[in-house]
Order: sequence, then C-alpha cells, then structure tokens
Amino acid sequence: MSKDLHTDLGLKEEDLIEMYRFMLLARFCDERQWGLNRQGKAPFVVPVSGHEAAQVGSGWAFEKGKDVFCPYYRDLALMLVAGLTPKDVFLGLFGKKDDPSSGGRQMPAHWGSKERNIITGSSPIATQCLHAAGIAYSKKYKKQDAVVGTWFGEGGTSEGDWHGAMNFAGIHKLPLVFVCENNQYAISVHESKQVAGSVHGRAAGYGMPGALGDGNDVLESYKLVKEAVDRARAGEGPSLIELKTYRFYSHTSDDDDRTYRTKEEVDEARAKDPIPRFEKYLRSVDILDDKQVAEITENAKTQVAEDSKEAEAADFPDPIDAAKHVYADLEVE
Amino acid sequence: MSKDLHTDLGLKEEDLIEMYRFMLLARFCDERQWGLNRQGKAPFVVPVSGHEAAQVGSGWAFEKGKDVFCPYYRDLALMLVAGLTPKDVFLGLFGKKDDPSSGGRQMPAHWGSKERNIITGSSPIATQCLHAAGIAYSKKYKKQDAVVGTWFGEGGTSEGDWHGAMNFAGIHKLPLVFVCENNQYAISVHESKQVAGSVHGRAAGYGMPGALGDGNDVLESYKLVKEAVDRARAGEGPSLIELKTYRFYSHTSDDDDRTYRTKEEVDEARAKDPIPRFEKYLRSVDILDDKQVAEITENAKTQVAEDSKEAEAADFPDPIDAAKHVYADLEVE
Amino acid sequence: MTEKNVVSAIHDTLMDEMKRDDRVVVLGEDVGARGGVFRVTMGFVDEFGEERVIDTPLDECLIAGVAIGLAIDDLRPVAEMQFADFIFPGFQQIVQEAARIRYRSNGDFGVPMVIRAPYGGGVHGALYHSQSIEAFFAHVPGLKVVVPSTPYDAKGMLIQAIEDPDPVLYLEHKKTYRLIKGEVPDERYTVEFGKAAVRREGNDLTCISYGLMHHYCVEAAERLAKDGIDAEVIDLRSIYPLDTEAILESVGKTGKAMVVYEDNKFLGVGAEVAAQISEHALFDLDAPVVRIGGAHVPAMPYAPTLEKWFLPDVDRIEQHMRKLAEF
Amino acid sequence: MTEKNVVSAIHDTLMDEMKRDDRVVVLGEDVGARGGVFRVTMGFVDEFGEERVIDTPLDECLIAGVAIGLAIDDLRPVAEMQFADFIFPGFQQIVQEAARIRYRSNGDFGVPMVIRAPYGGGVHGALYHSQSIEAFFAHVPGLKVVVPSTPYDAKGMLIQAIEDPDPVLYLEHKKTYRLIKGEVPDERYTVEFGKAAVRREGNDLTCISYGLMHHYCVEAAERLAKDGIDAEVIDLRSIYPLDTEAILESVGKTGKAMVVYEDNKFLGVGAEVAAQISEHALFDLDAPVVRIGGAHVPAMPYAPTLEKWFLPDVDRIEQHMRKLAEF
Ligand SMILES: Cc1ncc(C[n+]2csc(CCOP(=O)(O)OP(=O)(O)O)c2C)c(N)n1
Ligand SMILES: Cc1ncc(C[n+]2csc(CCOP(=O)(O)OP(=O)(O)O)c2C)c(N)n1
Ligand SMILES: [Mg+2]
Ligand SMILES: [Mg+2]
Repeated sequence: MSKDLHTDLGLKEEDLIEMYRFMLLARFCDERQWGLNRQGKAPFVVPVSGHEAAQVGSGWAFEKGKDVFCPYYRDLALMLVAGLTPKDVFLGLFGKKDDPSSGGRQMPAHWGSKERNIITGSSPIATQCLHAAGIAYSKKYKKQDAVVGTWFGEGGTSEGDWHGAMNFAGIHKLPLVFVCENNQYAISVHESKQVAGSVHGRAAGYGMPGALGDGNDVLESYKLVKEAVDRARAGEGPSLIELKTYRFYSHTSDDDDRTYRTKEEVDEARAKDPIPRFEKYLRSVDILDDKQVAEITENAKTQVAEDSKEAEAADFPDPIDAAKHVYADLEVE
Repeated sequence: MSKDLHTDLGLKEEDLIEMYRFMLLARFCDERQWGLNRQGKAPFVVPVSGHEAAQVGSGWAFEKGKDVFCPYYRDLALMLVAGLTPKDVFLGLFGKKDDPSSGGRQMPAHWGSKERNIITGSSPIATQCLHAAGIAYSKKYKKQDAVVGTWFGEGGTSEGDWHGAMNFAGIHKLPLVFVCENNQYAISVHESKQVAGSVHGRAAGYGMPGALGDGNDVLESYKLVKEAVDRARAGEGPSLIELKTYRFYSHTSDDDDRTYRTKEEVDEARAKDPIPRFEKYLRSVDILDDKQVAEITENAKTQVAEDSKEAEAADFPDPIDAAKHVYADLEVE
Repeated sequence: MTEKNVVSAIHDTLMDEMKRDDRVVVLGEDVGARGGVFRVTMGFVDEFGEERVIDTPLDECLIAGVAIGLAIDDLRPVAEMQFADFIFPGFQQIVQEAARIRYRSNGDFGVPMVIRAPYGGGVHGALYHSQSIEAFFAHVPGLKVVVPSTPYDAKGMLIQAIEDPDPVLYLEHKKTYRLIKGEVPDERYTVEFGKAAVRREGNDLTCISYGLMHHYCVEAAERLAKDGIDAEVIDLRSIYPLDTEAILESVGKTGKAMVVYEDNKFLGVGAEVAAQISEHALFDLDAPVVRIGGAHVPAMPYAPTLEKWFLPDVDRIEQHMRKLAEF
Repeated sequence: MTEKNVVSAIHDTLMDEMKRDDRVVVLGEDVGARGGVFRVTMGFVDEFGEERVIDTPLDECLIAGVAIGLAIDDLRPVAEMQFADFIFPGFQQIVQEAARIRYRSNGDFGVPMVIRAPYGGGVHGALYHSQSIEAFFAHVPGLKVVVPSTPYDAKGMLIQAIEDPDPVLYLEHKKTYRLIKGEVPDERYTVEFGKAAVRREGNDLTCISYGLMHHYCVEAAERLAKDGIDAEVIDLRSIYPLDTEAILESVGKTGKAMVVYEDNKFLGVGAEVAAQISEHALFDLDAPVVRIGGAHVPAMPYAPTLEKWFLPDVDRIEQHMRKLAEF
C-alpha cells in the first residue's frame, strides 16, 4: 500500500470513513430536499452540494462538545459533523415544531443548537463573525480551552462585520478560526466584482496567518484548518483559511444560476466533485472497497429517506406559539 | 548650494514657500483658537498642530479646481491648501452665518465647500471614504480628469465604511487616494488596540499599492501622495498612503490627553515638530533666510489675528434659518 | 395604456428613465447579469452596460455610501437593497449622511438618490425576508419615504423619486409585485409625493393604510358594502410627507378612523396617523381610533401556521371594520 | 443615602456591579485609560484591568456584535456607545441580532447585554452630538429601552438592566449628567421596567415626558401651580415596555394630555403615547392631545441662535400647558 496522506495528519481509518459518510449524508440530504422542492413539499431549499469537502474537512478539525461553531446557511455538511441529524435538517426544511434550530421560526438552513455549541444564525450576512469574536474573547477571558470557528462565503468578507471581527481577533489574538468557503459567486456576483485583492491575502493586513486551500480536497481542507485550530488552542491567535470550491446548484431554490454562469463552467466544476475524489483516495489506500462503498451509500440513503419522512409527518408549531420567546420575562400581544 | 531634495519632486521655490506659509497659517490658527477657547469665546476646538506636514504635503499633490477633497475634522491645514481662508476657519469656529462649511450649523472643523470641491463632512467617522469612492466612480464614468482624495485617522480604518471604500476602489480601479494621518491615537485608544497588523499593510489585501511615510516630513508626504495621485490620474487605480505623525494637543478642547499619554511622550513628539524641520530644510537650500522667515511669520500672524477678529464680529444665523434646507422643495415646521 | 403588474411597471419605468437620462445608474447586489432577485433590472446590463448597472459587493453600507457619492457628483443613482431587511448596514449612511447633507451644508450640497427596497411579508420569508422598515426612515428629517401600491403609482412615483432633489426611500411590497395588476399609461407622468389616494369613498368609517394592507382593506370594505356599510379607504402612498389633510378631511366626514399596517404596531406608522387625528380631529371622532398592526414579535416566522398568526388578513380587517362601524 | 448627580450615580453603580459579579465587563471607545469621554468608567481599568474594561476599535458594529458574543457565552457585557448619535453602524447587530436571537432560536439562546448611550441636546453638540434615538429602538420587538432621568432611577434601572435576561438600551441624557442631583440609597436596589413615575400630582392636565424634558415639564408645572393650575407630571422612565396603565389612569383623571419630547416629533415616542390615548381614553378627553416635539429638522444646529430655536424649553412648555389648561 502506497504511503498515505492522512496518517501524518493524525487521521485514523475510522475518521476517514466517518468523514466520507458525512459527505455522502450531506449530498443525499441535498438531493432529497431538491426532490421535495420539486414536489412542492419544501418551498425553500439552500443547497450544499460541492461544499462537502470544505465543510467536513474544516469541521473535523474542531473538538465537538468543547469548541464552538458559528456557521452560515450553506453549512449543511458542517452541521452534520457538529451533531445535527438529517432528521433535524428536514424538520427545519419543513418548518416543524421540533426543528432544533428555531422550532420552525426561521427559514431552512438557519442553524442553531445550544447543546451542540452551534450558535444561532440569521439571514444578514457575516453577522456571525462578530459573535464568534465575542465568544472567543469570552473563552479567553474565562481561560476555557475552547476554539471558535466561523464560516462564511467570500461574499461575506465584504461586510463591515467581517472587517471588525478580523480586526478584533487580530488585536486580541483570539482563539478563532475564520473559514471562507469561496465558491466564487455571491448569488450571481462573481468574486472579481466582490473581492479586491484576495480573501486569504487580507489576513496579513490584520496581523494573522492566512492560507489558500483546495476546498474540494477534504484532506487539505482538514490540514489547513487543523493547523489553524492548533495555533488557536496554543494561544497563538486567529487565522484565516480560504477554501476554494464551487456550488453545484443554484444559490437557493429561488435562484436560477443559468442567468449568470454557463453550463460548461458548472460541468467543469462538477467534474471536480469532492466526493468521488475522496472515495478514489480511500480506495487507493485500501480503506474502502466496492462492498463497503455500496454499504455506506445504502445506509446513508436509507437514513435520509426515513428521516425526511419522519420530519414530513411531524407537527407544525401551534399558531399561538408565535407569541412566545420575544422576551424571557414579558408577555406580548 | 547642496543638491536639494525638492527639484526631483517637481517642486519650485514658490511652491515650497507657499507650503511653508500654509503650515504656519494652520499652526497660528490653531494657537489662536485655543486662546479663544481659554477666553471662553470658542466652546469647541479641534486642533491640527503636529499634522501640518502630512496635510500640506498630501494636499499639495492634488490639483485645485479639478480634484476633489473628502477630508475629516482634523484637516485644518489641508483645508487652507484647498482654498478655505483663516477667516472661513474662524467663522466656522464661532458658528457664524457666513461659515462656508455649514452656515454655523455644524460644529467647528466640519468642512465643506462645493465651489472648492471640498465635500461636506459629518462627525460619524469614515463615512466620507465611501462618498469619495462614489465620486471617484462618477469621475471615471464621466471620463473626467479628476482624482479624489480622502483623509482619515488610523481610527477611521476600523469602520466598515473604510473597508467598503477600499474594496470598491480596488475592484473598480478608481482614481482615488486614501491618506491616513496616523497619529497613533484615536482620542485615548492607542494604535495597538485599534489596528491589527498595520494600516499600510492592508493595501495589498485590497489589491492596491500601500506605503508608509514620515508624516512629519512635508516633502516625503508630498512625494508619496503625489506618486499615488499620478497613478490615479493615469488610470492605474487607487493607493493607500499612511503618514505617521502626532497630535500635539488633546483630541479636542473636550479632551484631556494627560489621562492617556505621558508628558515625556508628547515632548518627544514635539521635538519632531514638522514646521521648524521644514524651515531648517528651506534654510539649508537657501530658499529662506532670517529676514524672509520673520516676514512670512509676521504676515501669517497678522492675517490670523485680523481674520479671527472679523469672524468674531460677524453675525450669527437668524434663528428662523434653522428651518431652511431640510428639503429643497418642502417647508417644515 | 397597458396592463401591468407592479414589478413590470417598476422594471419598465426604470428602463425608460435610464434611456432618457444617462445620469441615472443602478447599483446593488445581483442587479447585473441576474437582473435583480426580483427581476426589476432584468436585461439592464445588456442594454446599458456594466458601468451603469453596477453589481456591488455584498455591503449595504457601501451601496448607500457610494450612491451618496454618485449623487453628490450629479449622477442620479437608483440603489437597490436586495431585501428591505438588509438595509441596516447602510443605516448610518442613509440616516446620518444622505438625510442630513443638504441641511448640514446649509443647502450647498444635495443628494438626489433613490433607494429601492422590496419589503413586507406574506411570502414565506420568515424573520429576515418579511420586514417592514418605513417607520425607521419616515422618522428621519431629510428623507422622503413612499410606498406605491399600484402599478400606476409605481411608475409615477418612481419617476418622481428619480427627479426628486432629495433622497427618497421607495418601498415595494414583495407580495404586490405579481399580485396587483392595473392599467399603466404609456406616456411619462409623475405622482406627487404627500398626496394620499381615496380609493373608495364612504361615509361610515375611514380606513387608512398603504402597501399590501391597502388592498386587503379595499377587499374588506367591499364585503361590508354588501351589507350597506360604506367604508372610505385611503391609500397613503407617501409616508413622509404625510397627507394629513386628506386624513382629517375623511375623518371629519366619517367620524371613525382605523389604521392598518403590517409593521410592528408599537411606534409604527399607525402611531403617527392616530396621533395626528387625536391632535387635530378629536371632536370629529365618534369612536376611538383603531390601530391594526403586527404583533410585538420580531417579524413573521416561517412555519405557515405561525406566519398566518402574524399577518393581518382580510378577515381580521373585516371584523374590526364591522366592530368600528357598529360602534 | 448620598447625594449624587446622574453621571456619578451611573459610575458608582457600574463599579459596584463589576465588583459583585466578574461576568460583568465593559467595552467601548475610550472606556479604558480615558475612563470614557463622560467619565462613567473613570478608574475602572485600574480596578478591573484591561481584560474587563475593553477599549475597542472605532467600530460600533464591532462593539455591538462582540457584546452579543460575550452575552451568548454568559458574560454580562455593558457596552458604551460614546454618543447615541454614533450607534448606527451597530444598528443591524442590535436590531437584527441582539433583539431577535431569543425569538429566532425558539428560546434556546438569550442575549443579556446592556448598551449605554449618552444622548440628547442642549449641550452645543450640533447635529451629531445631540440626537435622540429612542424611537428607532423602542419600535423593535426584543429590545427594552429605558431612560432614567434621576440619580435614583439611574442606579436602580442600571442594576435592573444588567440583571435583565434580554438586551436593554439604557439611555443617559447628557445634559442631566451634572445638572440633576438627588439622594441615592447606598444599598443595592432595582427599579422595575415598565413603571412610569408620577413626579407631581395634579387634576388639571397630564404632562407626559422623559429624560431632560421631564425636568423642564416639572419646572413649567411649578410655574402654573403658582396660578392654581395643577398639572400631573409623569416621567415615563421606560419607553418599552411602556406604562400605558399609568398614562390612561392619569388622563382619565385630568381629561387633558400633553406629551413632551425633544426627539423629532414625527413618529417619535409622543406619537405612540398619543395613539394609545386615542385608542383607549378617547372619551376621557376634554381637549385634543398636545404633542411638543423637535421640529422636522436633522437635530439641533451648532450656532446658539439655532440651537435655542430647536430645543423645547421651559417657557415653551409652560405656554402650551397654560393653553391646554384653559382649553
Ligand atoms: C446583509 C445581507 N445582504 C444581502 C443578503 C442577500 N444574500 C443572501 S446570500 C447572498 C450571497 C452570499 O454569497 P457568499 O457570501 O459568497 O456565500 P455563498 O452563498 O456563495 O455560499 C446574498 C447577497 C443577505 N442575506 N444579507
Ligand atoms: C462613528 C463614530 N464613532 C465615534 C466617534 C467619536 N470620535 C470622534 S473622533 C474619534 C477618534 C478618531 O481617531 P482617528 O480616526 O485616529 O483620528 P484622529 O482624531 O486621531 O485624527 C472618536 C472615537 C465618532 N465621531 N463617530
Ligand atoms: Mg460565494
Ligand atoms: Mg488618530
């Protein structure tokens, strides 16, 4: 067996298989939600396909139960790594009562779960970056061993919130890792109209390390983010990791990407699909064979199918619940 | 006569004498307004002392009547270069009817004058940077030969407005020069708590040239900004020039700098006073002698004294004028 | 005359204005190739080029601030906020800069800019794609805030906004985009700001609203008419300037007033309307003023059950109308 | 009991709270060595160190967003906006994040943070150091907005704000800082939000206000008293929650109501107060509701002649009181 790439990264066989499984789960959740959207059962869908390696690779670098996740709406695969189940994903998709993120209050893909250290997110872009900075400051203040990660697209770097978070993290050497999932588009706006210079190139200006990696390579994504997490944990401050990837589908089910990018471009990107690529690697190092691949795939598919059915059957919130939780101690009409 | 530094910069003797005169005028305006403040005649004063070289040097690089100035409150010396008179400065200081910036509506040092291409400024920090970006875009759109300059302190770089302006200018290669007057303090907050990394170090991340210069050296300030203005005029896009300097007095007459910096530090900075330093140079290249220095000084002092007296004697706005100019076409009560 | 819906009226008008005057430029997120997420600038980039149809970075502070600069340099920017809910990073530039530049410069500078913002609920947009923002901005001197609710007004008020020497926030209710159709004259015309429209005459009560709610109010009024109750229905169209005269005249006639708005009730536009009635028409009133507004919760949630709970609908409006009529 | 002015009451209370609970941290511009531009955190950095007294970069978006993060991680941040006029870069973080986090997470997360903001005019601060901001934020569900006007309330309401599980905007009128003195108990106590204070009882009319204007109203009422006219003067103290009960009870007694505020009149707090009276107390009224607010201009200008024109003063309030009493 040829010298592998993962041992030096401290990744064991079980890790790799789990990572692979999460990537498949995410992909199948995505395909399922599009199917439900076509059937008119899911009015709004935010796709993840194409980002699985960047998300699973970066997410795997953090310690569950200890570290903190400040994700954005694209992060379905990351959320599975962080502890949400496909069923949770579908409960959110349908806006059901038991949706752990918001009890059906927010649009799908607005993640949150206190017990899983997933900080509730909103729609306004990049606001989570400052929450991450505040939480990281608090962890440092309390001398807690915890690293905070925040994820965003390259479009998110344009907002003042991102600038402020980078600046504050740099000044206070916070245990914070900025992960940019650069898929080259903010809805229809190409990176060239979004980012002067480059995302990773901005790190130096804030006095922190920056790196650019192949977001379609789950191992490289893991490697770069793990190094950043280790630095953060060692008290060496924040880092900015830019992972280049691509979004296979439209921005959301409300979008039509044919208005701004060519089929050729999309096909070319799909040819770099991170999942087959990782599978190929796992086969090359004899971690997976046909039988195992078939088995993992089958199980993932069934779980997604069952979870989405259960979620679909679940209850909607009671109308009157809409008045709850505006304040902890005030009733409102 | 020893080989001089200014000829290569394209500066003639008259230029240098004018620059020197403006620096003196600014300094004397400042000393005068502090005097008036102590006498209780000027409730609010924004000092410039220490910044004269950075402002006159950078301002001199622009073409009056053609280029556009987006300054901030510290820019008294820059405004004299741009065409405001000491009398205008004092009309603003007293809040008089004929104050060209605002007719006595704004606090002192909130500059503006359409005929002089000085864009009206406000108190909220860094907002002018985006106006500068918009104006620069408009000039490019109209194919007008005009360069826009915007000035701000290092504290101003923390706001999202600055980030957005840098990004937009970089993306569209705008004819815009960002001039940072870095005096190391934002009121009491030291640069080390304000700026992660460095100001000029941020330029690269936005795909534009950045430079750091000695803001107490009027010729170096001119040189760096002139190069940036030339690039902008040639269609080569924006630049960020950081000029290190120091503020001799408190932030404003409402501040007390003894709470956050030592007398030693201030004395050390005053020892690097840009005015005697420039005077020394002008003597060394035989452009000025005792007689001329005395004469220029004398004239500047008298002008400031007379202008401030006239301004003091001028009328306040009529109370009822306060209702004017809310809208161009609506009366308000 | 051509029949159009609200969104096509806006699209066509903006296109015509850009053809007329090359000082008019549009900027915003996805206004280029994408033609805007609601298709308002569909085809613009092909027609006018990327320089005049500016796809901006994802930063509303930038959009507002750059638009101010363009306007100061005598262009006529029409900035798009992709959703009204996302205007807030630009709040300072709009409220502290655009609104105050004429005043603070003693009339030396002006900011002839338009900010278009799709707003409002009933579109399954949940907390962050359903908000109403008019109250924040109508409170700010120096701004004009208008809310056309018909294709006819959409055209006339957009042209008025572009011609206006001062900053105008032009609000478009997302649900009216395709729902509301009407005849639109082919020639160019303007609709003056500060003039409400009495869409339905009646003597029994006055119902004041704007945007989507206005259409619901008309529907509710038609139901009452079947039972011989005649409600006068006023579409404010312009929040600032507000047509106090039209409100008082109608209330003077009917003696009963209700205000309907989907924004949060507390300190929403209905508060100002009710306050002005209580100041200037108190003795005309035969019944307390009725305010129907959104509950004091942060905009409508996503789940259909919850969204329905939040948004005033025709039934709820009808019930209140009947109660008020019977008072 | 110790006599203090408003600013020292705030300073001492905040210092005590930080000594009591090391989850309380302060952040803002110049809160460290400078002790705040109004000296509220004077001496704090020596007492608690730079980690707990955070001099932030010049970015209110950062201040608000970081404070939210601190609160989510169970600290008790007290953020200072150097001037209320400069809060707007943080508008989105406050309105879209802090205010909605509990709601959007279905109660899973909370944001126990306090934002202190010195506001108001009459201090030669011109357009950008004189503004009132309460109307913007009181309109937003999820936020509480309070305006103590006495040293006693400043202490009790600051402690209440720090203990509050939800975000509180705590507004301090700059002119009251040193102008208003009063006895402050040395022991710890809280003042409940949503309870107005009737500072002066009277039967002839009800005068509702808050902040600096409240003190002017009391002064005007004392002048009327000399002529046997008894005005009841209410200090709202809390804008949201608003003490509707106290307002209605008083108006029910006097039959005449006026609201005085220095913020721009249109859609200011007085609009909501007048609206609630017109909804719930119409038939108690013997006279139209009177609103005295700032003119529709962008905050007060700098020149003394212009500033005086803008700000309601005791004389103007007195005149309106007399007119209303005589109605
Ligand atoms: C403040 C704000 N402005 C605009 C939007 C609308 N919007 C939602 S996603 C998006 C594009 C984000 O692109 P990027 O950050 O690159 O992430 P990606 O979707 O590509 O993963 C935009 C403009 C928003 N949600 N918030
Ligand atoms: C948005 C905003 N926040 C806060 C302030 C208060 N303030 C006025 S000047 C200043 C410091 C600015 O420092 P810097 O940008 O370095 O310029 P300098 O005064 O040092 O020349 C601050 C915090 C303001 N004017 N605007
Ligand atoms: Mg992207
Ligand atoms: Mg500085």
